[in-house]
Amino acid sequence: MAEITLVDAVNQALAYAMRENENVVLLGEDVGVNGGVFRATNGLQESFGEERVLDTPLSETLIGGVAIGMAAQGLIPVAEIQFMGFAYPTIDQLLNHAARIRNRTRGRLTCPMVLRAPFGGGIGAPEHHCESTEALFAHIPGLRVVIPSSPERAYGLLLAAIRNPDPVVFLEPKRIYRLVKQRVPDDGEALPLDVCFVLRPGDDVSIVSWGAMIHDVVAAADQLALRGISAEIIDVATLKPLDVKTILESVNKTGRCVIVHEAALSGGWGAEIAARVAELGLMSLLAPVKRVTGYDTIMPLFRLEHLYMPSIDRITKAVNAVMEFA
Amino acid sequence: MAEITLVDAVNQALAYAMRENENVVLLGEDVGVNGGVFRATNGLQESFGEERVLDTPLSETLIGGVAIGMAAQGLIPVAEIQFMGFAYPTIDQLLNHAARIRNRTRGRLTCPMVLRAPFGGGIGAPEHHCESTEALFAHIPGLRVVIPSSPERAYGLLLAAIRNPDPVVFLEPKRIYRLVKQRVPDDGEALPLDVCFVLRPGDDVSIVSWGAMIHDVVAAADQLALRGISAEIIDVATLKPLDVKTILESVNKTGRCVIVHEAALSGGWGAEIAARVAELGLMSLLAPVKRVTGYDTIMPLFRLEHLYMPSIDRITKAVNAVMEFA
Amino acid sequence: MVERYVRPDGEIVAQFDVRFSRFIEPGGKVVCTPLPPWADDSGVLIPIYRTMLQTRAFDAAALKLQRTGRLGTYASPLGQEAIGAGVASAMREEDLLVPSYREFSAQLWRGVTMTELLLYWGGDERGSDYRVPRQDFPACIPVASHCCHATGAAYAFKIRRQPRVAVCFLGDGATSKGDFYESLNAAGAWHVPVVFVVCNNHWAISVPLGRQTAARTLAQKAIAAGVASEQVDGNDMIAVRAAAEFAIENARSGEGPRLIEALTYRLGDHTTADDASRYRDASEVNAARARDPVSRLHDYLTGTEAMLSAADEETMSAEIEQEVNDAIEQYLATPPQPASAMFDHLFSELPQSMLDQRASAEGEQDHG
Amino acid sequence: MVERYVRPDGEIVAQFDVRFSRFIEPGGKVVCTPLPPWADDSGVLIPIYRTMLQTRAFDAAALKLQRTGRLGTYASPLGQEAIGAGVASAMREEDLLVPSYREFSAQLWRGVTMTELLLYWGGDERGSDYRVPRQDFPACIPVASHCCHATGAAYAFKIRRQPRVAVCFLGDGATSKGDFYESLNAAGAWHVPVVFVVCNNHWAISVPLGRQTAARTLAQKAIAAGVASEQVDGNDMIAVRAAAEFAIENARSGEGPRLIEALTYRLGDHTTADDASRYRDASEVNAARARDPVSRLHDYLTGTEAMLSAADEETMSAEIEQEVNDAIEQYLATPPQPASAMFDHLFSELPQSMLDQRASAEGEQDHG
Ligand SMILES: Cc1ncc(C[n+]2csc(CCOP(=O)(O)OP(=O)(O)O)c2C)c(N)n1
Ligand SMILES: Cc1ncc(C[n+]2csc(CCOP(=O)(O)OP(=O)(O)O)c2C)c(N)n1
Ligand SMILES: [Mg+2]
Ligand SMILES: [Mg+2]
Repeated sequence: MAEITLVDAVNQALAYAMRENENVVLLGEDVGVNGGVFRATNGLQESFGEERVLDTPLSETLIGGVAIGMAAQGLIPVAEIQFMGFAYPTIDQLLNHAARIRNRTRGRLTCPMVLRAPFGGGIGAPEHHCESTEALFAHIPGLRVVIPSSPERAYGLLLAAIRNPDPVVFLEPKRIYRLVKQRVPDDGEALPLDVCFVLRPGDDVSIVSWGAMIHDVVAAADQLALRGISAEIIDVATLKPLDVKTILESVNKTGRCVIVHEAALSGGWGAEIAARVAELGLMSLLAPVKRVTGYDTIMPLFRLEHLYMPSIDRITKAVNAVMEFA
Repeated sequence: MAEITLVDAVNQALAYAMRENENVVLLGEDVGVNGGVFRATNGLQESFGEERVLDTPLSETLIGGVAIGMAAQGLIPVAEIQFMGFAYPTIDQLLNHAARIRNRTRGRLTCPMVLRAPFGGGIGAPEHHCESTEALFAHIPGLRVVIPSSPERAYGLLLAAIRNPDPVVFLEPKRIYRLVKQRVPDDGEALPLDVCFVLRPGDDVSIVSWGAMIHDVVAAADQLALRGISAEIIDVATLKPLDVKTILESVNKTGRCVIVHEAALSGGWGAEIAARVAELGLMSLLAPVKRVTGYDTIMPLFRLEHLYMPSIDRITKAVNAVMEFA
Repeated sequence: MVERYVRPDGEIVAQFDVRFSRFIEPGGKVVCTPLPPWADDSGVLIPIYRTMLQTRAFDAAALKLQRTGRLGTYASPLGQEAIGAGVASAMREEDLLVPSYREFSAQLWRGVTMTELLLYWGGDERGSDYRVPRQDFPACIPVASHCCHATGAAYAFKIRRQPRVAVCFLGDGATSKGDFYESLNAAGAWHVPVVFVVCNNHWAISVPLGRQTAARTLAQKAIAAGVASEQVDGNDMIAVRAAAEFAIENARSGEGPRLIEALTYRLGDHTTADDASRYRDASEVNAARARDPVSRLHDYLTGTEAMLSAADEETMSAEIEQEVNDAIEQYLATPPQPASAMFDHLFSELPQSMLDQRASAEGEQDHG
Repeated sequence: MVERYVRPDGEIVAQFDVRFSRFIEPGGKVVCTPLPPWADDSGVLIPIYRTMLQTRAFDAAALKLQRTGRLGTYASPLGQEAIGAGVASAMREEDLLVPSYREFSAQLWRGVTMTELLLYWGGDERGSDYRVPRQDFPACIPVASHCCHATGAAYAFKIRRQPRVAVCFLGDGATSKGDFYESLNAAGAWHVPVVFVVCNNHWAISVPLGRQTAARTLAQKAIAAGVASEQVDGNDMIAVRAAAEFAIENARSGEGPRLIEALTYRLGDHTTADDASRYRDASEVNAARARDPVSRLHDYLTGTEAMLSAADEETMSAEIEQEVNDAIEQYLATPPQPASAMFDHLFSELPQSMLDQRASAEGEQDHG
């Protein structure tokens, strides 16, 4: 079995889901013959036809909205937004309709849709192409927000998202679309939603992160290990609903918590995690909960991007700070 | 001097700003002859003419977007969105343009606009009319988010927002639009943005809140006082940028912190405050930081609204819990 | 300065007409023929007329409930009853209604009960759990956002080869919204079976049509999307139904989407939270009353063809009154849902991590 | 079943034409007269032609920089140079350009420098801090979102009684977006001086126009908003400039907004991140090359009127080459901004509460 990239794993999961269930349809800008600007839907129109792999007009509100109409009719639309910076017009549809149609009709109508979008910086793309605004989606009641950190995780979580009977926002860390390769058996095995994964066990500090940053966290943990600091790494994976239990168990053990995300600090999803730890894990904390994040500034154009995004150096410094706290 | 309501104070501030600066223009749905659905712009079209008080077509994306074009030309648009549930289409314009035009042009173009919208539940309005989604706006770098809790505060903060050379989202707690009356001298005195107000000093617990909930917090504090618990009440007022200092000073003194907001728990702005306290005030905490908030559910239609919104009872219970924590 | 240059006109590369139709004028007189084949069929017309009367009776009752504090903010359909009833009567059961918040006559025709409508406007989610029609969308509050849903559902009909049509109602103000336009444009590009019905009542709360758009008609909005359209007298049920029948059957047979602009007038306040006297003249409203759709159909039915007797109408009114009273009674007798209801339909299954929130809500209600 | 009923046609209540104009066909031949008065004025035409050549030379250089890793993702204007140059040359200095990301020829005409353009596409905010024109908007990336800004700025011109016009460029794909429609509709309702120029290059990345909309022309999109519009051959600079002049001066004199659809073709890939061979035939591209706007104007200028000699053109090309080389040099020599630059223009004044964030960013850069 060949090793595949994260974006290939997305493609593989989409193909599996489409074979498995004829109700699954893909839609978005350039998802058809072009296979998506990142090639996540490569070859799928050829395999499944133009009706099931639909190029939409250039209209993001529409993409979010028609998916709801399709889903209410029992289709399972998997909609692609080309870059997260263009996904904001869908918030209206997600918040006012997708996330609540089940509730407001007492279960009569449902919305089994997935909204996929690449997010995050670090690829030298133009402005509006590099932000991490997952917190905007994760705050919305009734939505699930899922972010994979590896090919394996992408395959299993995306299958789970598609099979889930409720709306899921699935954000793909495009910086690592082609960074690592893994063997990912095309066996249709989904991963559980609603749980955080302990990626590496450790004793001294819990580092909580998701998406592309996981790779920098692992690199930081490797450096820390050389200096005798044992970091437990938690890949949040499903941001909402948040599996607080796994995080708390880890912090109870290590007594220290560092949260790492690319998104701006204030109101980032790290705030929620820190707040939960502060409420439910306070007594096990040996040091303050630290967040290593983007600044509360506009993500700069790509010449300065590397200074905005949390670096391995910033992560290790934060860990040192909590280790040395007394 | 007559006492006026919060919505009257908004009107008074708008009128003052329009007299003071001919660049100030108002726009929105029904803001003209109708004076806004809550009458916040009552009489202003009569006083200042149709060009400065502009009824827009029914298009919220447009309202957010044209304000940017106006502001880049040196006007000071104060745009009204009729209910916060209809403000989501403006997020695209606020995030991708309003909040960053100064930065991306290195100060060449600026965006001195204000986006006003009523928010919150408790008035028996239809669905989509009652949510509190301030966190969606507060997460956006480059935006200020301001919420008044009284007529006085509304007048002074709105004037400050209008005079501020950068974009401000000004959210008005409609449940208390007409709840209390105060004397509010029409003297053009603005209140500072970027600071939290200590509304009532206390020793045992810091209760941090904003908007309409402040009134329930005060009621709760009154009850607690009868039982000998002295609560310090902080009216956050400017959610972003957050004046962490004032909050930390309070928590350093009291050792306990309860945050109260109507918005859903997860990813609400209370998470950011709790995270800051957990990072910077950990060592002074005698008990976990508690949040009393709406649930992570859809705000129910109005028959059940009262069970969704934090009640005085839930607030006092949370305070009791942190007081009894050991 | 040179003499003013006049550019050559350029070649005409596309041409468009907007057409208007009306069959029955106020007073019930026929002004256009041939009438549709069902226009002398009381078996077709009386049930529609009945739905219009039901709607009017329901409206009066709802306004009274609201004024006495037993209903929330409520949007009256007064004066617009012909559009919903006419269009819905041209739909099949298996078609899909995607209504805005004022389409009571369409909803009642399709089987939504008055009790359900009262529950919804009375702040209870159960009001949108229609026993029939199970697949219809609930009333949409964020104006025009539901247009996308209609196009999306129609796309599902198309690729499943179902001979079904989605029918979406919206107002004149709603046509200013981008999602309306995006939905119409996609419907055109995808050639899906959806019909948009614009109820042009000339006001969007306080904003008159002339401030909403420079377009002379709302039918012409469809030209931008390459979608066929027409304008009808929305207070003439016969014209409405004829246009709807044409549009719906066209769509069903694969001819693509269509837009109908139905001219009408909002006789009441925008909602019970509104006071229309602040922004429009009584004279305009009075003039509009003369074009009332219910009396127009009444006059037609009781006119030359004599399809409806006074006695029949009296019986019908009595039945409707009883229906309304029963609905009110049932509505008022419906106990509120428990606090846990907030959690019951949030997801297909409540995540473990939210069990404590549900418990807290239940606890508060018990001890509250 | 009854015999198929044919509804009466209905009365025509509105009619619309879409007109197309072209003056010069490929090869430089005049196909329509009278030509605009400036069509034989080399003082007008040569500077425009020069800007088109500049744009093309800049484009070639930028593509080379990108391929060698010295520029970010970049969007080539190849084949569309006549539109920006033609329209911008009809604007006054005090008018306002609100461009999309492909309007280099318009920006160069108005004084944006090649160095600034390179800086922007090279990932440096200083590229949007134009020395001139100070008020023009920077390139807009989220498609169509800038249409609102143009309408808003035009509103400011109107209420300040400034005889200025906002000119907004967008693509064919962008016309599918709701914000385009909302902006056009409001411009019509408010009667403000804004001109929308739709560069219809027939592709939105991989999506051909026929999948974008069922509308036969994009000019007809304006009918929905009650706004006047027309279609021109966008590869014929004379036709573009004539239409732009008319629209802009109309708007300036209070006649309201107008939309111009300029037909052109994207000869290159969508951006350097795109591979157009995946979705379109080389034959289509080759056919489009024959309609190239630069050679068409060249042929016209060197034709019967002989407004441009080979020697003049050679000098011009040499100057432009020098200009491009200077710009590249200046661009490559520009050191990056310090980390603190992220904070410098976030607000007019950085809030106290963010000083620690700035310090941290500066600290990291120092020790990083
Ligand atoms: C997106 C959105 N913005 C604002 C509102 C508030 N609002 C409710 S109805 C209405 C006017 C709608 O006018 P129209 O579309 O003509 O429908 P009508 O009420 O006349 O039937 C407005 C502005 C809303 N419901 N949705
Ligand atoms: C709102 C938005 N959605 C998606 C994109 C990604 N994208 C960039 S250009 C483009 C196609 C634009 O086509 P068109 O408007 O025809 O302009 P052209 O590139 O052909 O000049 C797309 C989809 C974007 N920039 N903005
Ligand atoms: Mg209306
Ligand atoms: Mg294009």
